[in-house]
Amino acid sequence: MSDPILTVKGVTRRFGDGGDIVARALVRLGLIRRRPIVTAVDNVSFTLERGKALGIVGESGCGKSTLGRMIAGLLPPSEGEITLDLGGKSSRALPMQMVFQDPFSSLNPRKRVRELVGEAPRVHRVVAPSELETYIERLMERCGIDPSVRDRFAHQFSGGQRQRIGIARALAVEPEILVADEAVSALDVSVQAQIINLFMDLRDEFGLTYVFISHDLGVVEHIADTVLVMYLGRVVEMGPAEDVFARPLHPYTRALIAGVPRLDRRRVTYAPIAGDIPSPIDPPTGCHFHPRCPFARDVCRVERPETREMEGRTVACHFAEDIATAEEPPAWPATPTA
Amino acid sequence: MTEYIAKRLLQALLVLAVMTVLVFFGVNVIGNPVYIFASSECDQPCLDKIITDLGLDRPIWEQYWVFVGNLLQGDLGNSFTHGVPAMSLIWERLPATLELAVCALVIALAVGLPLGVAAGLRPTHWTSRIIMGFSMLAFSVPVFWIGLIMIIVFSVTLGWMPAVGRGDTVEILGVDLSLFTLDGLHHLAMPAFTLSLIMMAMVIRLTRAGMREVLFSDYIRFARANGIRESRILSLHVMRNILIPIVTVLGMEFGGVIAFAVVVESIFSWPGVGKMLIDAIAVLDRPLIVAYLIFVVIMFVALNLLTDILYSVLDPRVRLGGAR
Amino acid sequence: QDVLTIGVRSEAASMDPHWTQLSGDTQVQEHIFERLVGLSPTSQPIPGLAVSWEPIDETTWEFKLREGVKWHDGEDFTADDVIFTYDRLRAGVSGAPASPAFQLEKGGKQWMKVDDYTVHITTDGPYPTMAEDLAMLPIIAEHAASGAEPSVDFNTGAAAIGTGPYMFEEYSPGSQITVKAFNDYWGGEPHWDQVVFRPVGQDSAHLAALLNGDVDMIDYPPTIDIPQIVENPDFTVSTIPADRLIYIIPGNKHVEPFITDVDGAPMMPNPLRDWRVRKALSLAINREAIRDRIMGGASLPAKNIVPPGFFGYVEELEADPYDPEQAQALLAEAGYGDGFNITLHGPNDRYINDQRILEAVAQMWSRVGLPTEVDAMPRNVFFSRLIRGDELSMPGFDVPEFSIALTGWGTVAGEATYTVSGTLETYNAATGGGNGNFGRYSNAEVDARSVRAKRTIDNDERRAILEEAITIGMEDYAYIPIHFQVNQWAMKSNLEHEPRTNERTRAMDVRRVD
Amino acid sequence: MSAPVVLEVENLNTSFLLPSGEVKALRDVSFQLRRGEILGLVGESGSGKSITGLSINGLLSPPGRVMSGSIRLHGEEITGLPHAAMRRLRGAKIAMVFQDPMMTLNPVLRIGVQMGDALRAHLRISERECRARSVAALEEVGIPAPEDRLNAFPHQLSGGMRQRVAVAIALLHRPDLVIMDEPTTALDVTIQGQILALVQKLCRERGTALIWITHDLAVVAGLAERILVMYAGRIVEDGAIDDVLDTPAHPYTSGLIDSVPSRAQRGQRLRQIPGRMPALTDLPEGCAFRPRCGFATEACAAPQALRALGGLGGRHVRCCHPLIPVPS
Amino acid sequence: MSGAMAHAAPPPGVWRAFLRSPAAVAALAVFSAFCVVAVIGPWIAPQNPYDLAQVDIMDSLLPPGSESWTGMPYYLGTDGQGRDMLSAMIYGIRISLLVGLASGIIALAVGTIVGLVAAYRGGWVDTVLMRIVDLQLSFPTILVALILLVILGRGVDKIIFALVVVQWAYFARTVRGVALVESAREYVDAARGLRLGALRILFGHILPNCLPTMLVVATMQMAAAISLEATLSFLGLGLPPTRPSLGLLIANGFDYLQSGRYWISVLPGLVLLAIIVSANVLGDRLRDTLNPHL
Ligand SMILES: Nc1ncnc2c1ncn2[C@@H]1O[C@H](COP(=O)(O)OP(=O)(O)OP(=O)(O)O)[C@@H](O)[C@H]1O
Ligand SMILES: Nc1ncnc2c1ncn2[C@@H]1O[C@H](COP(=O)(O)OP(=O)(O)OP(=O)(O)O)[C@@H](O)[C@H]1O
Ligand SMILES: [Mg+2]
Ligand SMILES: [Mg+2]
Ligand code: NI
Repeated sequence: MSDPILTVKGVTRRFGDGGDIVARALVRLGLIRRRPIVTAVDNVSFTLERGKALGIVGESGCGKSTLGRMIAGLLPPSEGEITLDLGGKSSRALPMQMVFQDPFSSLNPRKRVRELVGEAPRVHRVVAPSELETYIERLMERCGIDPSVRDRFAHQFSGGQRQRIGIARALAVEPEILVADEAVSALDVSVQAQIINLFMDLRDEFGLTYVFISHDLGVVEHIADTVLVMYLGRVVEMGPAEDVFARPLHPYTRALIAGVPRLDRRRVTYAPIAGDIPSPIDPPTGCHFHPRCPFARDVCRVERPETREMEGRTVACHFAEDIATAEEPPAWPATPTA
Repeated sequence: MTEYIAKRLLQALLVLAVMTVLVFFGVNVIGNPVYIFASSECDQPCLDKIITDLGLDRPIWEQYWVFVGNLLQGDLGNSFTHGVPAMSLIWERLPATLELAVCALVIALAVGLPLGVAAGLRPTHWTSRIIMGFSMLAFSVPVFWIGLIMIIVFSVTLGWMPAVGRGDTVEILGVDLSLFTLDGLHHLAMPAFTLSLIMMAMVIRLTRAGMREVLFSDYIRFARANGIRESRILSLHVMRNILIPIVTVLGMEFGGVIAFAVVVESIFSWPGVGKMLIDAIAVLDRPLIVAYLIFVVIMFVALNLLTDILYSVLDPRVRLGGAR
Repeated sequence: QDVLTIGVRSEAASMDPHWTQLSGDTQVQEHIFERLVGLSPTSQPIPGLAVSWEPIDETTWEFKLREGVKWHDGEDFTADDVIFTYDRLRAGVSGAPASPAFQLEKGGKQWMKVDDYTVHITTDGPYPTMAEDLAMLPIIAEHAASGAEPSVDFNTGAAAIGTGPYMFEEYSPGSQITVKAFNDYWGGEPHWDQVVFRPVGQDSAHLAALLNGDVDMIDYPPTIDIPQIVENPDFTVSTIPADRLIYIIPGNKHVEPFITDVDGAPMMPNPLRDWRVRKALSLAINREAIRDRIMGGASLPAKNIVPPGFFGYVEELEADPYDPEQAQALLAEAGYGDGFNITLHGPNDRYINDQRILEAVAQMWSRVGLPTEVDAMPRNVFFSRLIRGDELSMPGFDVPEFSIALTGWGTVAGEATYTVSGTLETYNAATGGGNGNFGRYSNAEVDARSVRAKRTIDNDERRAILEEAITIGMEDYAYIPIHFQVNQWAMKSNLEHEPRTNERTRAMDVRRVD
Repeated sequence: MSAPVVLEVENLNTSFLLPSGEVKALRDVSFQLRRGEILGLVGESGSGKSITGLSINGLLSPPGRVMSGSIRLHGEEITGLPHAAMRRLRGAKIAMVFQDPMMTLNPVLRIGVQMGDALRAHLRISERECRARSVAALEEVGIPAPEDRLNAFPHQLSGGMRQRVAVAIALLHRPDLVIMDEPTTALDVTIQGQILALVQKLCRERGTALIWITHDLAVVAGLAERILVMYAGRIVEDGAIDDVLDTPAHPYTSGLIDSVPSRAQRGQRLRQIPGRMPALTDLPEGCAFRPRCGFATEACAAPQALRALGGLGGRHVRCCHPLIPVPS
Repeated sequence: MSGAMAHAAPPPGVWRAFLRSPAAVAALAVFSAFCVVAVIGPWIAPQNPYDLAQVDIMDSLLPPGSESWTGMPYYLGTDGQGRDMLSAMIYGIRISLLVGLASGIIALAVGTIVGLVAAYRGGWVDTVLMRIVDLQLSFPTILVALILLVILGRGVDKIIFALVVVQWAYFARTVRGVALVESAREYVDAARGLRLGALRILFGHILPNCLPTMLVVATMQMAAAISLEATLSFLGLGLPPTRPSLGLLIANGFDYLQSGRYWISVLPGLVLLAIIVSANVLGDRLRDTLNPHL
């Protein structure tokens, strides 16, 4: 029954390699220090099945977007490979498309909706030129935009409508996989709901596969079949969404889920995770999370926890078993403020 | 930082190399200086002798190699006209130009900033429109025209201002400056003002645009929400932010100002490097032209570097090297 | 302290009198350095550092030097200094773009010290214009200048020791040059304690500097503003015809690129080779209009090559009248009744109102049916192209580029021999004949007389030969003279100035009249 | 019975006078705030939340203007106060924190300078005293090594730290009222938790009244005691947090709550409110929510008044057919 | 679902938006008047100032309102060569506009391509191109003009070329700056994700968004070109003296100012001013109108 469409194997992405000739010469001469290298994504592997939705969560700067962009083919990985298995339907021009976070800057302000949506199918001859107009109309209708507005500019639309245009643009080249990078973060709750519904409708209709990136756990929980939790470029936990949200194995996941405000949590006394997110330029040794982890022991400081299979998911923690069995988590070390 | 500076210098060297080639061949194309210097009675053998003396009879690329060889030994050659090392002429006349340009800069800032702030605070008021109109005029009216009109009005008709020259100078730290004598200032006023107009227009525009942007930013709103006095907000919180683009643009344009000083200097007979360049071009004094241009390139590079450094001082978010 | 401030158009570039011969340089140097032979205001030879000279045989001139002359540093002037000057020039002043050394080559001059105050100069053959030549050679001090670096040491003042009425004081390039009185001058105490030369470039600023009192006197006041200055009681103007002739050189090549027929194709044969066409061009020019409308009245319409009062001036040659009808008739007679197109070249920053004259001439020629375009350019471009412009040119076979161009010739020495030789003789790189003959005009009758003049010492005989040569050449329209410039100076009305034909502005000629 | 009233807003109307016409950003906004109370102000983007905050603070920039209504601080009218008087209130009595921590601090001034300016806006104190107080304030918001931070520029701090500094500056003069305009929207979940904890603690300890502006219902749920829902410049519902979230009376509130993804409906379509908020320039007559409302009737075209629903702390709704019974 | 339709007003006519500013309308009127004069100049000018046979030095320096000896009126007087000032100015407008527009447009095109390529490609391409720009910017205008004058000769086309050579670098620098900002926006990523070609992205997507800035710079540079041409003419490096542009008229007329013949310099000066100011107002307004957000 397994039908993987996307396989990501050991993908790593670094930014700021050695620099050009001059820089390297200067380094060699000892005149400057080597440029800091950021490992934005560190050895990430997973497979994604056709028609499923993968949710990627994590804090700012943990490499979600970088991973998403590599999957979408906008950024070459430094190491590892990303393979697509399109089965028999490989005729499609662009099997991978992306929906961007910012509905304002991701639409060219000087193009009309018709061009925004229709340019790529015209260039790639997805449809015959004569059918282009109807094709665009159909797409727009499908994404909930009145086709009569196809001659307007993006700025004449609300955020939600723009996001729909962005989605229509992505769908216009008939992709198989849609990478949505924070695609609903910039939207109001009520509009967000509309877009989430649209995503789900489209999945049912076209059998799309999603990679859904968000820092909003509620949204990911709602839409994703599998979640992948990242921390400073590494996968700390990955597994079926229900399981992960119900019983997180990694202390970070656990903290994350515990800290999420929810409608049914009233008048909470917040006792949040301690400390700031460390800098990716100079990440902590061993387990990246150890400075903020209540379970941290000496080994966490020195040894990098390998990802391992556990209860049908992967987790990267030396003490995942303990945490899984610990009924009541130990009190978070009080923040200096709490 | 080191890497950044090293790179800039390396690139500057390349620019310099290309520049010298262009100038060398370009000046050669314009004509032969001997024909300008030689008296009409100097016949063909006499001309040929001078040409040989100056080394102008050799193929141009050969002359270029000789020049490069000398350059590597730090010798830019002697001026044809003056017979003294070209570089010493430039050093001698540089203070006058720098003085002029710096004064122009100061005037541009002293007048432009307040005007720009006024225009930015009340963008639709009629005074702002007048200010913006003025800046547009200052930008587009030919500099030589303004200079000459000023001479006619202030020196000839009204007789308030000296028309030409530099006036008394005093030596300060081994440099002759007219900035510190009354007569010197008197002479400096008109050329400096003329030269400042373009920069002034730029400052006005940048300040106004900056005001529009910064005034509505969250941090100014936050400062207001904390009850900080409006005067303090304007003079520190707003001004610091506005100065950043102004400094960068002015820094980059300063080289251009020195280049524009050519026209102003020749109108007001200001004894600076610009006037020297005009004179040198008039007689095709190649060593002097080349030396001037080498100097200009170096100055441009230095200015750009300085601007970048200043930029990083004013705007703490910027780190050198990452900026570009 | 009696100070005279002079605003000059072109700045002196060097204090080394053997460096260039640009008039901007020489006029300042003349205050400091003297020559064996001086020049009167009309450029005629007068005693300078030499009190007398005469040919003692066909090939030897004897010069008696002035005794009791002191250098500015107090040393005595002797024949050794003269010989030192000769040696320096002979050896060549390294790096000098236009040293007067070529004056020595002419005639193969050899200088010899006879005693402390006598010098003999020998030549290869008879050499008539010895005095005029020596008026171009400033004498420098052996004790001060030996071993000095050319130009550099003069500009600092170390070697700028002369015998002239003023001593070097300060040279600050671009700004000003100052000289101060030398009270031991053999000619008596100078009028001024100090003289300041200020370069003031642009025309309007130039005049403005005088009007608002920045300077006491300026050279080349803008001709347009002369009437205004004359009317102003605070200022006065001094005037004298100059030695500089402004003229138009027609080209004599078989085909001239800038002379085209009505269809724009080059013409064969070149119409300018027909003297009737050249005469027509001359008759078509309204020289009075140019004088009155452009030169502010300050020009001397001419057909001569030296101004009145100069050796070689031909009384009978009068400027062509303005006669467009006759011009058209001549053109028709020569077969060019339909006209042809001309591009007239010329400088735009060299002579007084040069560009305006070009435009006016173009107008006048257009009106007689010869549509004329003007291409004026800065002198740095113009002279290179005028002298050696053609791409095909190689040393010895220089071909001027322009087909017809406006230029000027100054007879600095006050004597016509070298003007005839330079502008009328057939071009010959080897002998130096016709070095200013950019139209490549060639006429055997002129050539013969010119060569003869150069070896005739007897003044009357030489004068006769020169007048013949000039008359033949000018009646043949070897070139088309327009006018002699008129030199003008404007100054405060409490100054009196004795003007000079050779354009030099000298403090010696200015005195206060209170 | 309850704490004294700090802020009273009554029939506040704020407009933007544009050349193309008047934009009524706030219409008849009224509410009260007591000492130590935390009020959550929620609503869609453009509904007027920020304008409410700015109106209270007198920070509206032209062409915005308070047209009518009254704002009373401790019973004293502050609308129409002269500039100087208003300035003395700001920072001292009413403080405000803005959304983007990257933008609330001046990027080119050191933290110490900004804090010093804020301190000296209301106090005449020496440089040393100023520093000491700044350090204390930073310590209070849990910034490690506060001495060093005073010399830092904002960009050298993380987003969370910056927002904490902003909070510290706002609380420097122990104001009675703090308005926080979406202070955690741009922050990460864990950092948001830190700010929430901090604010919660400070308000409790000092009895500061707090208006927390957000579009995130969940945050309000965890923090506030009372909630105020805005739609198109109007308050459509207010009341105690539990009452409003559990039994919303206005269809809009209800729709908003349903739009939030929740565990219960994982993987299902969410209930969404169709359409979007109309532009303030062409509002429909009567209830502005009418075009999107599933319950709309003719009656909705009439002007709607804020109706009291009774209940603890007073509950109001602006709807002619609320979803819960109205006591007559 | 249909409730989610846009309420946005139909796109307002660019014209109507433009006409809303009285200053812009006035500027448009002035500018187009000059353009019309430039186009029909040869038919309305009383004299052909280029035909030297029609110009008479004997009529030089006549004040406005004089008559020639043939009885032809000189409404605005004559210049130092006896040219009818009115005709000379009409022809001068022609040349100045042509020079300003042509050099502005060509320099804009060249600079835009260079700037776009530099910004989009980055890396060494960027470095090399920008160093060329530096080189150009540190090269004195006068020297460039002089060299080109010698190589190319004189003429309107030559001066346009010279101005292009001098000015393209400014455009390149500006465009690069704007394009750098634009190419960091997500819509460029989106276009790349759609596998659109580099050229299409550069010219179809990035370029249109650089237009507003370019427009403003272009109007300013056009003004600068006209005034630069005047300056070059003033230095004797510009146009042939018998075919004067406005700038050349001003420069030539200057010599007559001190003797009170104001009309030769001041009248063309005022016209030049009017052209430049109206062009700038137009540019500013056009930028605002073209901005879809306003
Ligand atoms: N082009 C780049 N050059 C250098 N560093 C980069 C680049 N792009 C991303 N990074 C770095 O890589 C890390 C991961 O960035 P990424 O944008 O993937 O984070 P993210 O999880 O999407 O964060 P956010 O939630 O803020 O969008 C960050 O530390 C960032 O600074
Ligand atoms: N400068 C202005 N000019 C005209 N109208 C304005 C201006 N500022 C705000 N408005 C109007 O006021 C209304 C309310 O704006 P406000 O900023 O209070 O919304 P908000 O609820 O804070 O939204 P968000 O959640 O996006 O911050 C907006 O719909 C807008 O139309
Ligand atoms: Mg991201
Ligand atoms: Mg808001
Ligand atoms: Ni209703």
